[in-house]
Amino acid sequence: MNGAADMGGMHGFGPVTIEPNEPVFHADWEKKAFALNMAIGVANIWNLDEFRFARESLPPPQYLNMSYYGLWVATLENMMLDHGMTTPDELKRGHAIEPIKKAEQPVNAAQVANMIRCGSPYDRPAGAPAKFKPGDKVRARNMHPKTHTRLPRYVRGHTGEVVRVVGCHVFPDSNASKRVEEPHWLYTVRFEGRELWGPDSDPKVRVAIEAWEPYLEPA
Amino acid sequence: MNGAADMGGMHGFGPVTIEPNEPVFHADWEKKAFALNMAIGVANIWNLDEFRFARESLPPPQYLNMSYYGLWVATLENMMLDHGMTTPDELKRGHAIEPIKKAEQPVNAAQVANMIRCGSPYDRPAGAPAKFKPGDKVRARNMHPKTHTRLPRYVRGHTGEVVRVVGCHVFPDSNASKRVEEPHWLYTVRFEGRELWGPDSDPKVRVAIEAWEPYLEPA
Amino acid sequence: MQLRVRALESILLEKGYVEPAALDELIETYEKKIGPRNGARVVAKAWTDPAFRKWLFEDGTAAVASLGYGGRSANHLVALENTPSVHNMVVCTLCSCYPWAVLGLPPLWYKSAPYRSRAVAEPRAVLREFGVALPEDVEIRVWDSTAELRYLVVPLRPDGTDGWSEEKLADLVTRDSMVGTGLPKRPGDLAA
Amino acid sequence: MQLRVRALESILLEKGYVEPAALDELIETYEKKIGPRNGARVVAKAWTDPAFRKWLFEDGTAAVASLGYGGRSANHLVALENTPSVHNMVVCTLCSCYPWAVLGLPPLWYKSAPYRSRAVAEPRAVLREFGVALPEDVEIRVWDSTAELRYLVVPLRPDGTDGWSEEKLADLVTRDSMVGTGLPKRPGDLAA
Repeated sequence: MNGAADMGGMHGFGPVTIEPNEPVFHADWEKKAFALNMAIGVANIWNLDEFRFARESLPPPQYLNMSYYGLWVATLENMMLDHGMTTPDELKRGHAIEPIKKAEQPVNAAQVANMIRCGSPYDRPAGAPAKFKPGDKVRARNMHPKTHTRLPRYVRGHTGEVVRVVGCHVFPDSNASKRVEEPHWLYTVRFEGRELWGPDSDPKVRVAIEAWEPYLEPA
Repeated sequence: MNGAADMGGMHGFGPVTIEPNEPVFHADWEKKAFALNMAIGVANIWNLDEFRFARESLPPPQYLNMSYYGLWVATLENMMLDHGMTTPDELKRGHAIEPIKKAEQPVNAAQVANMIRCGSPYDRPAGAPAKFKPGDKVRARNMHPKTHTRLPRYVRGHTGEVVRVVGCHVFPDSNASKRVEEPHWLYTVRFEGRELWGPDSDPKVRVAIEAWEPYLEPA
Repeated sequence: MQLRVRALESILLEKGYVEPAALDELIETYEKKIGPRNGARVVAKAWTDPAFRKWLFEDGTAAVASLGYGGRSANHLVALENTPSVHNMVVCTLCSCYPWAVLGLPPLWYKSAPYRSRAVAEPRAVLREFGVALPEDVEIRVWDSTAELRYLVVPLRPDGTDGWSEEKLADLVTRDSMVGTGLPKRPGDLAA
Repeated sequence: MQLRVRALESILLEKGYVEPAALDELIETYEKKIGPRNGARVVAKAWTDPAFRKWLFEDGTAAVASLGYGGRSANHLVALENTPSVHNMVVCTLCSCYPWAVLGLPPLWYKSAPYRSRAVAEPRAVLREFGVALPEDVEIRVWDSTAELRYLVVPLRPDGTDGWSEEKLADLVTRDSMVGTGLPKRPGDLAA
C-alpha cells in the first residue's frame, strides 16, 4: 500500500536526531510493548507480514505522530480486536471480562528463547528456475496495490540491475493478505541514484532493494 | 518538494467525509484566519507560491494533523516570523511589543475588494515559442527538488499527451524560491490512468495536470 | 487555535499591516456574496444558450466574466463539458485550488486528505461515496489543478427540463455537480 | 501509552496467551544479552582472519553462526564490505528491519522518519549529520532492507592497529560503523 510507512524520498521530516548513549528502551512500557508483540508473534495467530500491514495501515496522521513502540501498541490492539482476542470494552477497562475465552496454550519462555535462537528462515524450495540472473536489467513494476507490498514507491517504474539472486523467499504480498506463503524468487536489485532521483542528484550514490520476481519485469 | 501536501495516490486516509449543508466557516477563528491571510496577501510581502511552499514545508506529522485553516494559521505565523514582522514573544503574548515597527501602509477594504474583483492573472508575454503542441507525447521529468514545485510525484516519469497549450505563465518553482516570475509555457497534459497506476487500474480513467515546460521532456 | 488567530490579528492590526474593514470585507464577501449560485447561473445559461455554451468552452474566463463573475481564483477559468460518455471531476492534490469566483470557498471534503489522495487514483470509488454510480464504460476525466487554471464542470442537463427558465434550471445545479462529484438535481428533487 | 500497554498485558496474561516469564525472557535478552558487541566481534574477526573474512562475504549467515550469533532477524545475513572507494549504509525505509542478532535492537534514529526518508535519497547529507564527511568520489551504496535479508557493514580497519588482538579491535567497532552511519573509532579514541 502507498501508506505513510513508505517514506523513502520524502522531504520535510527534518534532520536526523541522534541520541548519545541511547538506552535500549526509554520506558518500562516500551519493554512490555516490545515483549508482548514478540511473544504473541510466537503463537502464530498472525504472521509478520500481516503485522506489518496492520501497522502501515494506521492512518498517516496517526502513523506519523506516534512513537515507534506506540505504533506497536496501536497495531497490537487492532490485531487483537480483529482476531476476536479482545473487545474495545476490555481495552478500556484494562482487564479481561468474564466469560473469559482462554487461549489454547500460553507462549512460554522456552518457546520464546527458541524463537530468538532460531528465528524463522524465509527461504523456501523453488518451484521454477529464477527468471533473472546477476547483471540483468530489470524494471520495478508500476504497481499500487492497496494491500501489503514491499516494493517501495520510490523505485517503481525505475530500471536497475540484478546484483544477487537471493533465493526463493516467502512472498510478503500474499503472506499478508491471504496467509499464503506463495514463495517467489528474490533478487537484490541495484539502482543508480540518478535513475531514482533525477540528473541533479549525487552521481556516486546507488541504492539496492530486495525485490521478488513479481515486482520486476525485464528492462 | 516531496512533502506531505503531495498526497495524490496515497492510501490509508479513509473514506471521504461529506458534511451535509456545510457552512462556509466552522468557527469565528476560521473566518479571521482566512481574512488575515487573504488581506496580508494584498500587501505583497510574499507571493502565493511562497505561501504555498511555507505551508507544504510544515513537517508531515504536523501538516497531516492540522485542520485546513489551522494550516493557514501555522503558515502565517511562520511567514511573519521569517519576515521579521513578529517575534515568538509577541505571538505568545498575543500583542505587539514596544517599540512597534509600523507597516508602511495598512491594507484597506478597497484594496481587498479590488483584489477579489480582479484577482491576479498569471499569464505573461512569452519570450520564446512553445516547445510542445496538442497531441505531443511528453514525459513528466523525474525530478525531486526540495524547493517548491507543482509537479506532483504521482506523474513523474510517466508519459502523457499535451491536450492544451494554456499560455505562458508565472513559474511557481522560481516564484517561490527566488521571487522571480520566470514565466514558462504551461500545458495541460493528460495521462491514461493505467500509465499512472498500473495495468490493474480502471481503464476508463484519465488524469490531467497543468505542467510548465521545464517539467516536461519529449517522449 | 482561537488564541493563536487572535494573537495574529492583534499583532497585524497593532502594527498597521491591515485595517479591520479589510477583514470584514473578505469575510462578508466569501460568506455571503460569492458561492455556488454563481456557477449555477453559468451552467444554466450554458444549458439554454448555445452561443454562450460555445463561448464558455472556448474561453471560460471571458464567458463567465460576461455574467459578472471572475477575478480572484478565476483569472483562468476552464469549463469542462460532461457528455453521456465522459464525466469530469476536479481536484487539487497539492493544496486546495478551487474556482472561488464561481463556487465560493471549497467544502472541507475538497481540502481533505481522503479526497486529494484518492480522486486521481480511484475516482470511480470516490464518486460512489458521493452516491454517484457511473456506468463502467463512462470515462472519468480527473483534472488536478496544479496551476492557476480553475475548472468548472458543466454537467449534463437533466431530462424533463424542456422549456425551463435559466433561473429555474439554476436551482438544479448543485455545487458538487460543478466539481464533478455530484450530478444535478432532477426536476422531481425540486418539489421535495 | 503506559495504561494501554498495561491493559494489553493484563488481557493477554489473563486469557492465557502468554506467560510472564516469556516476556521477561525477551526483555532480558534484548536489553542485556544481544547488542552491537556481537557484531563488533564479527567485524574484528573479519579484520584479522582472512579465511573468516572470505566466508563472511560469501555466506554471512553461516560465518556469523560460527561465532554463535544468528536466529531471529539474522536468518539471512549479508555482510557488506567497505573499501576505500565504496561506503555501505543500511536503512529500512518501509519499517525498521535491522540485524538484531548482531546489533541488538535499533536506535531511535534508525526507525525515525528523517532517517528512513532521507537515507535513500541523500545519504551523503545524512552521513554529514552523523559527523561522517566522505570524499565526494567515494561511492555510497545504500541498502534498503525490504525483505528478510539483514545487512552488516564491515567497515575499513583503522590504521595503526597492526598486531592488535580481536578483542582490542572489537573495541573500535561502533554500532554506527556497522550500520554505515559511522566510522570505527581510531586507536587514539580509545585512550580518551
